Parts: sequence; C-alpha cells; structure tokens
Amino acid sequence: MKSWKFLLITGRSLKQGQAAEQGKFSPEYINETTTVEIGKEDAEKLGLSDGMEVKLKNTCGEGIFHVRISQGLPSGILFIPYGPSANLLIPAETGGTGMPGCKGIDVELLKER
Amino acid sequence: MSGVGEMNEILLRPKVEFDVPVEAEVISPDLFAEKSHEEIGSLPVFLGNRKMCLKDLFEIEGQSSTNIVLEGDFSRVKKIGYGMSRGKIHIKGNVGMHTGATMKGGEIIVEGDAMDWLGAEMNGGLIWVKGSVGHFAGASYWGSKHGMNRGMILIEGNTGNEVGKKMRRGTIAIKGKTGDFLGVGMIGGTILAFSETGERPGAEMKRGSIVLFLENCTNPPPLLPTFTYNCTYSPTFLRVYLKTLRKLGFPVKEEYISGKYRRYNGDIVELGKGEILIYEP
Amino acid sequence: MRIMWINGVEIEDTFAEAFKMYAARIIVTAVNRQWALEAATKLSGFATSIIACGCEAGIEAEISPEETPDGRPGVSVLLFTMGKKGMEEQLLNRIGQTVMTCPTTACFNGVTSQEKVKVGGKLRYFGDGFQISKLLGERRFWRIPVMEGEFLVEDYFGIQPAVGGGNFLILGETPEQTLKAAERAAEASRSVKGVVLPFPGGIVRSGSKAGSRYKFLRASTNTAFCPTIREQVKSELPPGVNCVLEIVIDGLDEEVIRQSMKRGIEAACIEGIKRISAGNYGGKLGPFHFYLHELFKQ
Amino acid sequence: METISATCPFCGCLCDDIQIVVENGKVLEVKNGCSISKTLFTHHDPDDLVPQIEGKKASLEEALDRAASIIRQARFPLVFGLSMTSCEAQRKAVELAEFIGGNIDSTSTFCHGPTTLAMQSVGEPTCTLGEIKNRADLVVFWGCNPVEAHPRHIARYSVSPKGLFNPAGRRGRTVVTVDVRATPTARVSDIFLQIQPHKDYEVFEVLRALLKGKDLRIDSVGGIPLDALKDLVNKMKSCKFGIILFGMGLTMTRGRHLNIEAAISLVRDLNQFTKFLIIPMRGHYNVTGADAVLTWQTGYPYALNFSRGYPQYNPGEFTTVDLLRRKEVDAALILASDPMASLPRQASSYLEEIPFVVLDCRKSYSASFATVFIPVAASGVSISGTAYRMDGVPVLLKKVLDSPHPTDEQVLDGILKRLRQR
Amino acid sequence: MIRITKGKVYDPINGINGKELDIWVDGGKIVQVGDAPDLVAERIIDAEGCIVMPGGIDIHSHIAGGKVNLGRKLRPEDHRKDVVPRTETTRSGVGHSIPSTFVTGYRYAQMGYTMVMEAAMPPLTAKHTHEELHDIPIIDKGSYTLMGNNHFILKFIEKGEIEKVKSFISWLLKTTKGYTIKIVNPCGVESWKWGKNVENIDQQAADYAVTPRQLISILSQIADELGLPHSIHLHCNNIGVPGNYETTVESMKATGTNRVHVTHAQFNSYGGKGWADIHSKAREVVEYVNEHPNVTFDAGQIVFGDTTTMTADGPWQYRLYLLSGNKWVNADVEMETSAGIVPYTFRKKSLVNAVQWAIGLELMLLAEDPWRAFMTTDHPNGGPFTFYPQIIKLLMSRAAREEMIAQLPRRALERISLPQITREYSLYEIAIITRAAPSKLLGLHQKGHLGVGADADIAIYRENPDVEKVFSSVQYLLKDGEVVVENGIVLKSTSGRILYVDPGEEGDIEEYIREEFEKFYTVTLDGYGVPENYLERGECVSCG
Repeated sequence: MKSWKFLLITGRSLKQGQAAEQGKFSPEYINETTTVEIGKEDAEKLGLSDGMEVKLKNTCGEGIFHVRISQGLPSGILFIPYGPSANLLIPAETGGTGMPGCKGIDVELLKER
Repeated sequence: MSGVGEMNEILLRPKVEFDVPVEAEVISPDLFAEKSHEEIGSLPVFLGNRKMCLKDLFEIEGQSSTNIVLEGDFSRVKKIGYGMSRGKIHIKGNVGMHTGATMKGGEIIVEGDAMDWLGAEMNGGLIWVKGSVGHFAGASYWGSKHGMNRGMILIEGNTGNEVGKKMRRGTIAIKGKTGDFLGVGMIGGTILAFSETGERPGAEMKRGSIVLFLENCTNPPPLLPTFTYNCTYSPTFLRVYLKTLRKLGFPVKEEYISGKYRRYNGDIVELGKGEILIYEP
Repeated sequence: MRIMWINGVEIEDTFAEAFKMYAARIIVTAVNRQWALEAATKLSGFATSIIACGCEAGIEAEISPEETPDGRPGVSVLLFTMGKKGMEEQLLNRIGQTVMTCPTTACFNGVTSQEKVKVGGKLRYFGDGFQISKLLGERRFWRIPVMEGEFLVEDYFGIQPAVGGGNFLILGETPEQTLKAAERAAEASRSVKGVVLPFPGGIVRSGSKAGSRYKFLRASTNTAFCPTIREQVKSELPPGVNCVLEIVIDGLDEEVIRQSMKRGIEAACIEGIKRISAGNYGGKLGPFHFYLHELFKQ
Repeated sequence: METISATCPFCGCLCDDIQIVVENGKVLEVKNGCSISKTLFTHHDPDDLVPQIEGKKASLEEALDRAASIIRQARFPLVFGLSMTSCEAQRKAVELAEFIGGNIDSTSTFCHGPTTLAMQSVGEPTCTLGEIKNRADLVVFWGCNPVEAHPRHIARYSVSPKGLFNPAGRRGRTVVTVDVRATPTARVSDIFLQIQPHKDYEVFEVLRALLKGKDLRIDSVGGIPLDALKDLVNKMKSCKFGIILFGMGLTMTRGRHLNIEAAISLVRDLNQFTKFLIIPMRGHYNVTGADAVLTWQTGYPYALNFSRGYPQYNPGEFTTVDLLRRKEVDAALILASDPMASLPRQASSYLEEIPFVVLDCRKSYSASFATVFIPVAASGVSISGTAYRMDGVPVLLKKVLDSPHPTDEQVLDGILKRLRQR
Repeated sequence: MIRITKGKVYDPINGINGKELDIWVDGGKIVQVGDAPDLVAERIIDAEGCIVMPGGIDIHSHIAGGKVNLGRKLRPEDHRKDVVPRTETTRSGVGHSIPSTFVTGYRYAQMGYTMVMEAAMPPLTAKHTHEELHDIPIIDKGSYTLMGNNHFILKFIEKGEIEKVKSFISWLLKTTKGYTIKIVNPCGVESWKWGKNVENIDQQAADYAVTPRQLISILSQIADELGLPHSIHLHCNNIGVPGNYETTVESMKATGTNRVHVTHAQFNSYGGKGWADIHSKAREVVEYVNEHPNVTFDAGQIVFGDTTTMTADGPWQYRLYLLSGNKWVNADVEMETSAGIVPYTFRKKSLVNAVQWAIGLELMLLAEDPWRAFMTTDHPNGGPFTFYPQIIKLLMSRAAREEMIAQLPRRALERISLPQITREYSLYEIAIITRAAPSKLLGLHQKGHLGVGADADIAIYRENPDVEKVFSSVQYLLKDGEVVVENGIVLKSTSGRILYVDPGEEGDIEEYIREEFEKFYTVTLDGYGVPENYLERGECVSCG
C-alpha cells in the first residue's frame, strides 16, 4: 500500500463544537471527528476526493478517516477536528509541561482501496 | 567511587515495587549523619498520600554515615538528596524526579537514568549520571528567576528539553543528545553538549556559554535567526573547562581541547551577551 | 667561636636577615614555551628590589602542558611585595601590561590561599563591557576580548606570607673566580621550588647596608664588603679578598629559603673563594635569621 | 411561555445576553446565541441519564458509596476536569482533593496551561475584552480560530463592534491572522500571514529583534517574508491600541509555553512604543474559573498535589496527561470533562486500568467507561452559579431548565461527607 | 457567657489604658465590663500576664480579587517557600506575600486582627472580589470600590452633571457591595489605557476634559454628602515618583474641608528631582495633615525583603517593571480601571529603599494625632501584613529603629530625619492606630472597642519584653464572642461579615445609563453587580 508523509494538525471546528452538544454518540459528532481535511492540491496529487476513506498512522496508533477537501490547507498538512479519533494519533509526551503536542504531528497517510 | 560493603555507609533497597510516587527528601547525607539505624528508619516519607517511615518502604543497612548507597529501582522515588550540603549518594539504578534539586554540596552518582528536574536550582556540589535524564536538569522551577546557581552536572546519556533553563552559574556537560531549548533563558554558566541537540538552543539567553560539539550529527538544527556569527577561534577558557572535565574522568576527545570553534552571540532579543560556540572539525 | 669549612671555604658564623613579604604565584601559559617565557620574563622584569621596583619577582619554573590549567606550556612567576595593596597594584599593572599584551597568553593564579587580591576582576574593565565572566567550581575567570582573540585571566590571585631577602655573600680572590662561584650558586639556589632570585642572573654586586650619610637615602653601599675602600672603613673582608658577590633569595617560606641557601652555598664553595658570609642588620629589621652554620647541621 | 435571560455555558466568551424562550420545560428559541449555543440549549435532555456502577444502573446513594470507597482506598488519586462547571462546584472539588490528599488538575492542562507557565516567567500585559471593543485599532489573531471556536468573539468583542473610542467598528481596525491554515478567521482578516507549522517561536523572535531595531540577515522566517514581518512590526508600533489574541496554535506546538513567553515578551516590549496587550482565547466556558478558584484557595492554578497535606504545584509532574502516561495515579474522579474523548489515547487508555468516577451532565465517552457514573445537572442550564470569562470577568450562570439530577457540588459534597464519616 | 479576667485592658475609645478589668461576653457581644457579681460565666479565660485589646482592624490591604489572584498565579516561587498544611480545623494553602484566601484569614486572626478592608475592587470584577472574601475565614471584611477613572463619573463631571455623579456613586456602591469610594491615580489610569499618564493634578485625562483636582474635589464632596461612613480613600497621582510630595499636598488641598484619607502616604512623600537625589518629605506631608482635621492617612510602610507589588495604578506598575526588570502583569478593566503587578525586593543596601523605609516611620512618628494615622504596609506592596508586629516594634522602640538605621547606607542618613526622632509609641497609642482609630475612620460603632454592646472581637496577647513577639501571635482571639484562636492555633474556621453601604440616593440612574452601558461594556447591566447571595454574612452599614 502506498503511503505519504504529512504533518497533522488537530483543532476545533464549528461542526465539532456543535455536534458535541448534540451528543458525543450522535452521528454528527462521530462523522465530524473522523473527518480528515486535506488541501486541494494534495488531494488531486493523491487522487483523493470528498468522502473517500484513508488510514492515518504513526507511532502512537492509527485510525480510519474520511476525506474532506479544504481550501485553506497548505500542501503537506492535514487537519482533523478534536475528538477521540484524532487522539489515537497524538503522542502523550508533554516535554515536561503537561501539554501534549496536538499540532504538527508526523503521520503517514495510507489510501484504502 | 565507593563500592557496597565499604565501611561506614548506609545501604537502602526498596522493599516493594512502588506503584505510586514516593517523596523521600529525607534520603540525604545531612539527615543520615549522626543518626542511629533506628532513627534513620523512622524518618518520614510519603508513599502517595500515606505518611510512612523510611523503614516501611526500604531495607536499611548501616547507620550514622554521610555515605549513602541506593540499590534497586528508585525511579518513582522523588527528591533524593534534595537540598543536601555534603556527603555522597550513590544510586545503583534509576532514580526519580528532583534528584539533587537545590543541593548545596556533596556528590550524587546515578548509575542508571534520572527523571525530570535533576539538580534543579542547585547551588553547589556534583551530580554525575551515567544514564539519561529527563527534562529541566539544572533548570529553574516554574516562576523562579534563576535555575542552577553553582555546581556541576555531568550526564553521560541523553537529556530532555530545557536543560539548564535560566541557569546563572555552574557547569553542565552532556555526552549524549539533548532536547529542545538547551539553556533557554540562561543568565550565565556553561553548558557543553557533545552530541546532537534539539531545536532553539540558547533561546532568550542573556549571558552564558553553550558549547555544541555536534558529534555524529549529520543534520544540526539551524540556530535561531537572533544569533549572529562573530569569528572562528580557539577559546582558552574552553581548554580549562575541558581539561577539568577530563581530570574528573568525564570523556573528552583530545581534538576538542585544541580545536577551533565558531562563535555566535545572542540572543539579541534579550541582552545578546550569551554565546553559542560550535566545534569545527 | 666555632669555625666551619666546606670544601676549604670558611663559612662565617653569621646569619642572613630576611623580611616578611607577601608572595603571589602567577602561571602564564601560551601557545608554546617561547611565548610563555616571553611574557613571564617581561612580567618579572625590573623587579629586583622592593626599594625601587615596587616588587621583587622572578621566574620560578617552567610548567609542562599536563600541569597547566589550560593544557598549554606555562611558566610560573613568583612576585613579592611588602603589602597587600602593593601586590594588587603590581599584579594589575604588570599582568595588564606584560601578559595581556603578549600574543596567545593566559594568566592563572598559582596559590591557594584565603587571602587574595582582585586582578582579573579589575583588568576586566579593559573589555569595555564585553568581558565575560566564567565561574568554574570556586574559580572565576575573565575573558577579555582583544584584537587577537581573548585574554583569559583569573579573577583573584591568592597571596601568602613569604620571606624576602634570604642571602649569602661570596667572598673571592678574583672577580673571575667569584663570578664563577656565584653563577654556580645562583643555579643551585634556583633549583628549589618556591624561590626566586630577583636580581640579574640571580646575583647582586651592589649589596647594601641600612642607612646612609645622606638623609634622603634609606640604604647605601655595603661599605664593609667593598674591596676598593677596604682601608677607609671598618672592613669585614679577610685578606686576599678582591671581589664580593651576593645571592639574594625570596621564597614562599623559611624552609625553601633555607634549602636554597644551603644548595647555593655548597655550590659556591670552589677554589678561589675565601669565605661565605651573609647580610644582616644586626637582627633589628627582619624577623627571619638564617644562621649559616645551622643550614648544614643534621 | 416565558423568556429567560441566560449565559451560554459553552466557550470562554460566556455571552450573557442570551434570551431563551421556554415552554413547559422545553426550549423553543435561543435568541442572540451562536449556532453552538442554540444546539446546547435545545439539545439538553438529561432525563435518560441514571447513575451507573460498572455499567449497571444504580441508585445515587449506591453510586456515592462506591465513589467514596474508591477514593478512600486510593493513595495517589486524581481529581480532573472542572472547566465545565461553576466555581461553586470547583471550590468543592478543591476541598475534596485536599481532604483526600490527591492530585487536582483542570483542563488547563491541555489548553492554556502553557500560557500560565509563560505568565509565571514573564508576566502578562492584558485587559478585559471591552478594552478591545472600545479601543483596539489593531487586532492580531495568532494560532486561534474564533470563527469556529468562539463563534461570537469577533462580532461581540474583537472585530466588528463599535466602541467608545472606536466609533467606526470594523472599519476602524486592522485585523491580522497568523495561522498555519487559512481558517475562516483568516478569511475575515485584512492580512493573513501563513506560517509553517512549529515556526511561531522563530517568528516572534524575529519580530522582537525587528522591534529592537536589529538587522537580520535573512529573507524570510517560518515561511513568512521578512518584509511582511517588518510591515507587521511597523503596524504594531504605530497603532494606538493593539491586541494579540492567541490559542492552541501556540500552546500545543513545539515550544509550547516558550511560544507564549515570546509572544508576551513581544507585547511587553511594544509598550515602549504604544499600548499593546494580549489575551489567551480560553476554550471551555469556566476553565478560567477553575484557574481562579484553585489559585485563590491554594496559590496555584492547576497541576496540584496534596499528598503532603499542603499544595504542591508542578506542571509536568502533577499534570493529568503525565500522571496517566506514567501510570502513577491509582484512582480518578472526573467532573465536567471527557478525557477519554479529549486526551491522547496513549494517556487516557490508562484510565481503563484503574477505578474511576465520572460526574457529567451528559453521556460522554468517559462516562461509558467509568467504574461509577453519576449524572449531574448542567451548570448554566439547570443550575445558576459563577463562571469566569476568558478575560477573568466573572459572569453569572443562570438556571433555565429544571433538572432531575443533583449538582456537581452536591455530589462532591456527598462523597466528602462519606469520606469524613469513618 | 465568657469572662475574660485579670488581663490588662487597652481600650482607647473608652479611655482604658492598661487597667485590669473583667470583660463579659455573650451572644457575640460584650455584655459587661468590670465586676459583675450577678453574671455567671461558662468559661473563664484567665488573662493574667496578658494584654487585652479589641480585635485589630486593617483599613487597607489587598487580600482578594482579580488582581490579587493574578499576583498569586504569577508567583509559584513565592508560595513554595511558605506552605501551610491542612489540619483538622483548617484548610491548607500558601503564605508569604500573597497568601491564599484561607491562610489570609488564619494569619490575620493569629495576629489578633478581626477585620480587614480590601483596598481596591474594580466594579466589573466585584463578584470575584466577593467570591474570594467568602473564602477568607474568621475576619470581617469590606471592599473599596474603584471609581477614580470610571467612564460615567468622568463623563458626568466633564458635562458638569454633579448630581448624576452622586447618584451613580450611590448606585455603584450598592451594586458592587462596596464600602467606600476608592480613587487611584485619578485620570492617570484612564490615560494609561493609551499607555499614558497624568503628571500633575491639573492635567486632564486622555479622553475627558477632567482633571484629578476636579475629580478629587467632587468625589470628596459627594462622600460627605452621601454620609458614607468612611471618607474617599485616595491613592494620589504620581505615586513612587521623586518630588511627588507636592502632588500629595495639592491633592489634600483639593478636598477643602471634606474628609479625605490619603493611603500608603509613604509612597507619596518623596522629595528630589530623580532617584539620585530622592529624600524624605514626610515632614511636609505630615504638617499638612497635622493642621487639617479632615485629613487622615496610612503609612504604607515598607519591609525589607521580597514582596509582590500590586495596585490599580497601571502606569506606576509599568514604571516599576522598567525599573526592576521583573515580570510584569497589567490588567486593564474596561470603562473603569486597571491593575498592575510586579514582584519587588526591598533591599537595605539600596539607597532609595532605605529612604522609603524611613519615610513610612517618619510619617507615623511625626503625626501628632494618632487617631488620624494608621499603620499599614499596603499589603503586599510595602511588605506582607505578617510583618505588622515588626513595625509595631519599630514604632515603640527607638533602639530598634537605631539598630535598623545602622544597617542602612550612610548616604541615606542625610536624606531622612528618622534618626533624630525620639518619639516612642505607647501600647495605648498602638491600640489607637490599629483598633480604635480604624473603627472610627470606618464609621463603625460596634467595633474597635470593648464597651458594652460592642462586637466581641477581642485579642488577648501574652506580655513579653519583645513587643514583636507579643503581636506576632495571640494567646486567645475571640471573634463574635467565640474563641477561634488559642495559643496561636486556629481552632475554628468561622465566617466573618461582609460590610457594605447602600446610600440610597441612586434615583433612576441605572435606567439612565442602561443603553450606554450595554453599548460599551461587554456584559449586560443586569449581570454587572454582586447579587445578595454572594454575601454569606452581609451587613449593610448605614450612611448619614
């Protein structure tokens, strides 16, 4: 399976905030927090389109996400809204500060067939 | 270095594997001196939130000594040698956080690894770690104006981030790799890092010296743009430091003593009187 | 009065009278032996007598790279003054003018002592704010930027009580023989660690006595030992003596002076030397009295 | 049908101008609120929650008994969360943590904990949000995205409102966004500087150097041309009142607290030229309150340990992610947070190895794994109280709907009472 | 019923100076003084060898609120060196310069204090102040509401609408549950919102055509008209600046014959053109006070050592940051005020600090009327309140002062007059400046004395030749008639009262300002104030 290296950023999205209020087990929340955003250019290069499933993995863990193509993302960077799925990929090392590094994480993207 | 069985030393071994942290700043030559076996055994320690006696947690051999030997896994035992002013602690294993923090004198030798805050805000004495250490060795505690103020920390393994943070005086030498922000906010003192270092060494330093040897480092991190190159030369003071380390038995290659170094000053967003010296092979 | 002879030379039963002084030991290192010696020679230059030089100084020894703080060839210089203040002044001026100025050198303290004088701590101002302090253990160094690179000098130099003015006189038949004996004596005296012979080649020809007929002079020529006026004064010279040379020794303590005098006298007792004597002021001025005979007891 | 004034208990904006139309205990309409606020009030349905022990339905009394017994046995327990409840409950949580000699930590641990660390190093020149509205002519959003995280921030406080000394509102301000991605916030800004990930520290250093008039021999830093930064520095120096608003883009990236330290130092230095201040964009509606309550009661804002009967503070040592990663705690009590959803799995998975108690007003991931789950009434929906806005302004939380459940405070008190009787 | 017997009683309000008298306490009040053959006590406190005084009252201390709490948050290094474990009866916390709330209450009580006034409460965050006051045990409390840079007050004055100013102040005191009008660097703090300041009392604020002189004059007038139990509480312009004594004297003059309390006067009694020639002008300031019975002041004495400075005077704190290079917090509060925090160490070796130290004592020793001079450190600005016993000793002993003066730089001596001052306070005078006068200044009739009907807040100290020891720790402290501290140990953590005023002259001002308020504030007007339920034991003190 082919894989590409990316830097992953996790963060808030409006939908995630809203969906959490609808319930952590609501389809809206699950859907939003298993979405990975990718820049248009990268998506084209990798042959990805909205809704396609990809696997993301790194030394912390792995997860399946579905693609959403985003205008704002520069090449080489992925974005996932905060949530249990994103947390599979976030290292718990805090550099002695208490704060895990939730942004700019090395991940590999694998295209599901 | 003294071995076990030597005359007049106190030997401690954990009785159990600790599942929660232990706070034991009483493991200190200052407190063990002139105390009977019984008195030492009654010194207070904390196993999590339970106040206990030293003898509840450790097998103790010997009495009245400033020479302490620790055998076994002490990686969850914190504050060993905290504030000590004399004597010696020899740890034959790993050791927990805050080892030798705020110490004023004496010697701590760790055969294994040490966790975060090793020798934080220390004021004198020597700490020698054969293994690796965590973050903030020789650093300031949160909020403090300055970190290590005197003394020497020698580390043969690797370190975490912010080693020597805000240090004012003293010397830290690291044989292995160092993490990010080596010597951040330094006010003075000297850090010698022999291998690879993480990002942003010397950030916000006012004064002090960071010497990078970058041994086996193929891809050294760029210095911050707020450090500026001055010249390449052979600093005499460095010869004195390296010779001193060698005399103590810390491994230093001959070519470093007579070698040339690139001198950068910074951090210009602060006072700018600090320096990073980079060995030029 | 007992008489003592060494190798046919009479050792007079008298004593050398020495004074309390302060001493400092300065270790000068440089890129090589030559430059270290160059600086050390200048550092200890014009320092024969406290009377007019402000201090007495000399090269004590060369030091191998293994023994110097920075692992480079070094030279140790001993410098003697009467007081602490004078020492501070002398070290500051001399190190500033002769060591700092000399290519590649560095300058370290060679005396561990409670008492000390600030040197690097004052010289540092030459750095115009760009000087850098380094504290290693209990020792502080100053790095002063100079055109060639950096001058490294120790913050404080230890000073210790010392002994100045150990001496003996070589009374010979001819100037040639006396000079030869004095040269041998100087070399032997110098071989003791902890002493220096501040005069040229370790030898002084113009020995002095305290006082003078002129009010403005505190000391004047040692008339009792001047052969050319033997008959005009109350002379101490035995018959046949036509030349006298003196060896003057400053040392860190009495014992090294004793050793140094002993070795020097032994070396001086060669053919053509009539007598070995010593300079004193009747025991009124200095607390240290080195009786020549006692040097050779036991 | 009645209209009730409310304060929105979602984000650190704590908008207190919400009007809620209620009929028969049902919310019909949420006026003034953002889309999240509307969802929050309309989706509030606590009725299906019951106390549970190991996944099985239990009475409140049984749940409290079990919770107390878990905590009583623990030697190194953790009390965690606190940021989505009122100060009154937070006070009780501190009392409990102190009584049991445990650790206590809030969600500051993974939002603005690094901001606190930076503040403790260099200080913090800051202000209340009204100062921005009334005075700011330069607003810089750095590593934050209020359009999605604090939906009314821009309209209510920082960009559009007309202020006392800024009658022109939006037109009277220059808005700059610095971010890795072109967020919706970037799109409403006048200037967007796209920065490479992890390069914020370098950019701040360069800005500080430029402010000090230093020449730098570089063309760009962190993907931003030096000329753009020179321009930004000039704008900062020449504005009348500038503000930096920053978020997780600084606290969570490489450098963490030191990124903030650099940002604060820049702002501090700018005060030699003009008025310039900085405000962290706090996320959860009362995480600022958690900081405040902990600080006034103990001296420290988070990452505390009471093992020795007095508070010890040390982020990195007593912070939740570290305590869990190092597997040091032996029990946990979680309120007003959902660590199973919000913490790195590497850390939160340890909770499954120890007994833990969860208090929550809704079904959360943590609740479903908890040894004991106790449903509570939602602060700001069913209970009144106090909460602190991101800028430290205390705001009243109001009761809008009834709840069948006890408050956090009552539950904590119940546990505490059981612990005291022995 | 408790009977305190055999103690030497110092009760200046009732003219009792060290007389042995029985004091009878019941139901939280003093019910009888002297012999009472009819009364039966359930408990007799044997006060032989003890001094009996009313509980101490601190009229100016920063103990609660947003700024204090930011100070706490700022300084973990300050807390680490002074930790306080919990006990069966007390909560844990930290001490030194910014103690946690519980510890603040305990430590005041342990020193025999039963009432403390928080000196600066921003209206917008008044709830915060009250939340913290709630968590300060044992002592009674009140807060001064910051008004010297309030938008509405400045605007109304600018427009000459003095009646509106009065209504607004009345409303604001009630709304914030404040005790009096606090003025900090009037107009200067408003200017600070643009990074500026005012340099004298006739310079207008940056955004309003109002001068400090006008503001001080009008607000002091209004305080008297409203009959507030305490006068305006004034932190003058130009604090900490050499030469500022003129501003201080001018500020006092601006009040005419209206009451005015000049706070931490030490920081405002400097002569000289700069730090190089700073010298004491305590005499000039005190002379004005001595001649004008409408004026009172407190010392703001400094204590050598490390502390945390915090005031609502934003520009001053920024200046102090520039001087010290220490970490700096600034917290501007929209429409109203500001705050700044800078850690600072007062050093004996520092010429400026030595002069400051002397000025505080000079002010106290030169003041002729002890009823108008108050001992404070402006906690924690001059030093932590826990140093009060040391200051009492300095006031009472010239020898103690000389011992300290000997340690100061010699150059300081020509800049101060302290070495020449021979006065020594008596115990009776100490009782005046720390008990009787504060209660009078605050307009409280049931406090600060031991007469029948007074609140039974009584401090009993063990006599000792070292006065510092006497006042460091009480033998007994009775609060509202209950023994809460014994032998320095807190036995019971009770709740004190919150005192506030409601002058009742707000009229319809709330509705008048509503629109403007909601336009420029970021909270709703209805959510602005402090609801009654924040005050566990609220007590409204009457005006007029």
